[in-house]
Amino acid sequence: MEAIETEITAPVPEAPVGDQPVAPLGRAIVITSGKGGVGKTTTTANVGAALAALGKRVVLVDADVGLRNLDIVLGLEARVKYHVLDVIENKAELDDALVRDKNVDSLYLLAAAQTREKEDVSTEAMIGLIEQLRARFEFVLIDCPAGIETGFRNAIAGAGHAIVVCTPEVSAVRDADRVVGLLPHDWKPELVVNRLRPALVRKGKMLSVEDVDAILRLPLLGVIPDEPGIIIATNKGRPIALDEHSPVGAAYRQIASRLAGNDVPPPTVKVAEPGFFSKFGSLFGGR
Amino acid sequence: MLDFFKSLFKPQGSGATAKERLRLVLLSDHLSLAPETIDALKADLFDVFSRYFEYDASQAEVTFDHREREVAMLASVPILRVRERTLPPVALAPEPPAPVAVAPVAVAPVAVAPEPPAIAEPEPELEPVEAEAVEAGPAPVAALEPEKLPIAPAAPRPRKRRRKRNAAASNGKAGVQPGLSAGHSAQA
Amino acid sequence: MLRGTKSGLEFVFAADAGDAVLSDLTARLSERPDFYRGSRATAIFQGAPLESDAFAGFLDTVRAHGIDLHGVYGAAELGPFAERHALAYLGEPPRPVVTSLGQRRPRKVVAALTERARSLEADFAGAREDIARRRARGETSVAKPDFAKAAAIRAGAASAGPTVAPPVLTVTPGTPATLYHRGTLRGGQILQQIGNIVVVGDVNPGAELVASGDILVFGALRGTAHAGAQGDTAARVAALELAPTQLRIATCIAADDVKHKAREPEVAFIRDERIAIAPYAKAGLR
Amino acid sequence: MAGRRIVITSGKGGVGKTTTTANLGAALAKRGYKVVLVDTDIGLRNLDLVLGVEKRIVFDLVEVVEGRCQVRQALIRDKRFTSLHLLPAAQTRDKTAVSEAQMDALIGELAEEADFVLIDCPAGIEHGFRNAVAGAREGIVVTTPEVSAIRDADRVVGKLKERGLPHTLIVNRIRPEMVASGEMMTVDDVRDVLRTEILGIIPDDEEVIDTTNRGEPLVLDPNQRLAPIYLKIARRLEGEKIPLTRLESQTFLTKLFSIWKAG
Repeated sequence: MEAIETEITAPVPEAPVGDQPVAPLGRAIVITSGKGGVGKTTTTANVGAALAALGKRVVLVDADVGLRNLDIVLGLEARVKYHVLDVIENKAELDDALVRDKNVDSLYLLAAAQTREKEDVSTEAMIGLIEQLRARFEFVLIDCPAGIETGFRNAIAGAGHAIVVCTPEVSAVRDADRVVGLLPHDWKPELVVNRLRPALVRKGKMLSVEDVDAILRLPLLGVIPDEPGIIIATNKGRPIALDEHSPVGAAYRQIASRLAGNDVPPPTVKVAEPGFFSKFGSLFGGR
Repeated sequence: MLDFFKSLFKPQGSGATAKERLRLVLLSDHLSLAPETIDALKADLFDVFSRYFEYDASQAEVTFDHREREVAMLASVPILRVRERTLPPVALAPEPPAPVAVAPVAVAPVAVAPEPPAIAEPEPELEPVEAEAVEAGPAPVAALEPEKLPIAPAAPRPRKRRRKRNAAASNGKAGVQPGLSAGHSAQA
Repeated sequence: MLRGTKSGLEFVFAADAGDAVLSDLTARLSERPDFYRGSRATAIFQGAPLESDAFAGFLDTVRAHGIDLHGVYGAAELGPFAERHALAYLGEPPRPVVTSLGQRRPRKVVAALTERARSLEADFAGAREDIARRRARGETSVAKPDFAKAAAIRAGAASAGPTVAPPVLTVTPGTPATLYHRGTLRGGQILQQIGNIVVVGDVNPGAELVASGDILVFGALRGTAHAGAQGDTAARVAALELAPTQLRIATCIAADDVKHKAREPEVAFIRDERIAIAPYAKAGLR
Repeated sequence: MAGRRIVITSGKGGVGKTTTTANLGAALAKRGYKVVLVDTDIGLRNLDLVLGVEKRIVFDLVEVVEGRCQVRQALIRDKRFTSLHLLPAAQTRDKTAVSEAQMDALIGELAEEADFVLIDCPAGIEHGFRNAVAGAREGIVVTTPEVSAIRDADRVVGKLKERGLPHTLIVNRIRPEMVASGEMMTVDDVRDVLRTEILGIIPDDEEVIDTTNRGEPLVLDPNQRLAPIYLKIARRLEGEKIPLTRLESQTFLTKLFSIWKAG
């Protein structure tokens, strides 16, 4: 066996004991999109890391049963001992399943089960789990699976607020629109436009933020530029939000502070020229 | 020659780290041991650790490492305090130590199906892994012949140990006062 | 000219039609070999019948396509011509029902559908035929709104706390009321109503409005609208920005291919068996 | 002889499944085969958009399965490739509207009169995935050289193996310059990790976004950089042995050149 390193670190947080004033319940936010591969998991990991860097106690819940990825984006894949289903099926305590981030102290991960099916999780169990987490963390970010099936419904069941991630691309906007239609009516979902490439927008080859907003009509929470740095960060398993001089990191930190309640100026979009919209007439009206 | 020449020029970018991490993650996914069994193995290891010393569970890591010809399992466990007297060893005998003895079990629809696991393909690099992996593993687990290895343990392990762990855990893990940063050492 | 109507396909031969018309029609049929299989058709001669044997050849190709050409409309002396070709002589051609729009005919009344749209018309003839046949059997072309299921969803939704919005929003049947909906209709949502539908907000692509009466969208109609879903050809669809993925009134279907980025509200209605789109202000359709 | 029934799947969404299905289908049609594309992503319909036929949909897959119309009335023929047909998904229904048995029967019926039936599979491994795979007899797994995409692709390869379906791999959106600088995994890395034979390598190209927005498969436009690549993949699918063009070697030389220039 490898030599056991000796290292003194702060232990896992304990549930607040009865007599302490019960902290206000944390906010449960689901990060969703409909279409896969638009950056939901990356956004969950980075907004979570940025919030934790502001000193908030944050837990990230990976609801993508069978397609677990949040652990690899955070670089914690080796530390996952128990997963969501273990906790739900009482095979493990919540404390044992919570994995603490290796870069930021107050950031924890609750990983998804890799060899189970989404239908194994019941909606009530998911709601119960999220309530338990809201009692112990200020922010509970739920990484929602792609599609609109059981996995999607379970992911949004426990949440009270939604962030819709969308890339400026026709089918992504349509799927996002479909998902917003399925969210409970009283929610006010916020939009994050991911992987914007201003050069392409100027050339009229990519939809502008205005084009996306014309269809989705959601309050804009943030705009993330498309940088190769993201691929490198995922390869290394280190959230780019922790990288001071990366423009993408700055965009995520801006979103986090906006969520934490400090009023940050609305996202400025560098592209001023006429969007793709006007050139091609109504977006879906045909050529 | 080109490969050697090429490797000179390709610096160790994040691509290589990504491949490495992926190989390990997929390995633990693929190893004919079902992840539940690996997790159970990890949990047992941490139980054994906790009988000898208190450790910081959230920082503890168990990984698999590809050596040239075999796979090694590495545990890196930050110790908080060594116990004065070790807790009585848990009588292992009554528990069926290895799932091998269990009758043929209806295979759970786990990624690795009854047909020979992915590793069985004639991949030279991985072939020996199958045979020696378990022996080389540090844990004194009974030798598990690959074919007889059921995909998932039949019954969840009896919860008996859990209580001892909690007992050990409760005094080991002091509640984190808000604002306590990681650097600051919390002497239990 | 080939036309699809409630009663089936109609081959219309204008007075001055020569043999060229026959070869054109044969070509149109061969483009979609088995699309019209199993549909009934009639021939209408507005002028003198075509005596040439080319007509016999045309009849063969029609039968080859599995189209049952059962009768001929035309002037009196068509009788012997019909027998020679073993067709039933059905008398005077049916007078197309044209609702008069009153004197103030708007100059550019109709944004004429382009050639591609017209070809769509022929494409959908088979579909119209199918709808007509099903209506004859008493089924409605649109699945009757499943009120029980919608009520169950709404009941279920109320009890289970924050859950997904019911995909189908419907109103109690019976009185042909108008369903009023405020807010944007997202992709995948569908409004079905016996009566009219008024939406204040956009209808995004992928959303569907189906009404037995009129449809009015106080916003951009980008999704699919089907007015007069139970055969009411007087139904109309109007919107501030009419750019539907697809427009249906009664059994007529049209896709808006016309690149007219109209800066004004428009209305779509049926004029001689076809969907016409006109600026709302000038259409005089109040 | 009934046509080949191939599911195009990936596990992770957004890796280029639908674009690959559309362009591979167009390439096969261009080579004279009768091709039917089936969009099984019920509720999240996109294949019609990529082909630019979203306006001509009268009936959809669910209505065919429910017997409310015949298959031929729901099939939309592409105006540019007369032998390319699309069976669109339903937009206002969900994935439970169709069962695996119904899907298998439907794909079987389509395969009677077509050389290739390409099934565009939804993301994820839930009900939608099981439906799409139920109708298939072969699989093509699309992935990008990115960590979570490969991990999901690995899960899907496992599921295809469970069902005994022969499968190959398409690595999409390779960025040669990032591979050269070691910041992105090479194609060989991906093949080693997934241990699956490679059917094709598609470099990243910003034109793709433009063609999807305009609804014109890029195989249509000869001076599109990716057009010959899709045609080559189509020929490999037909069984021709064509060596994979090594992207890195080409960039390795440019790298050598850049060092010499910079040095």
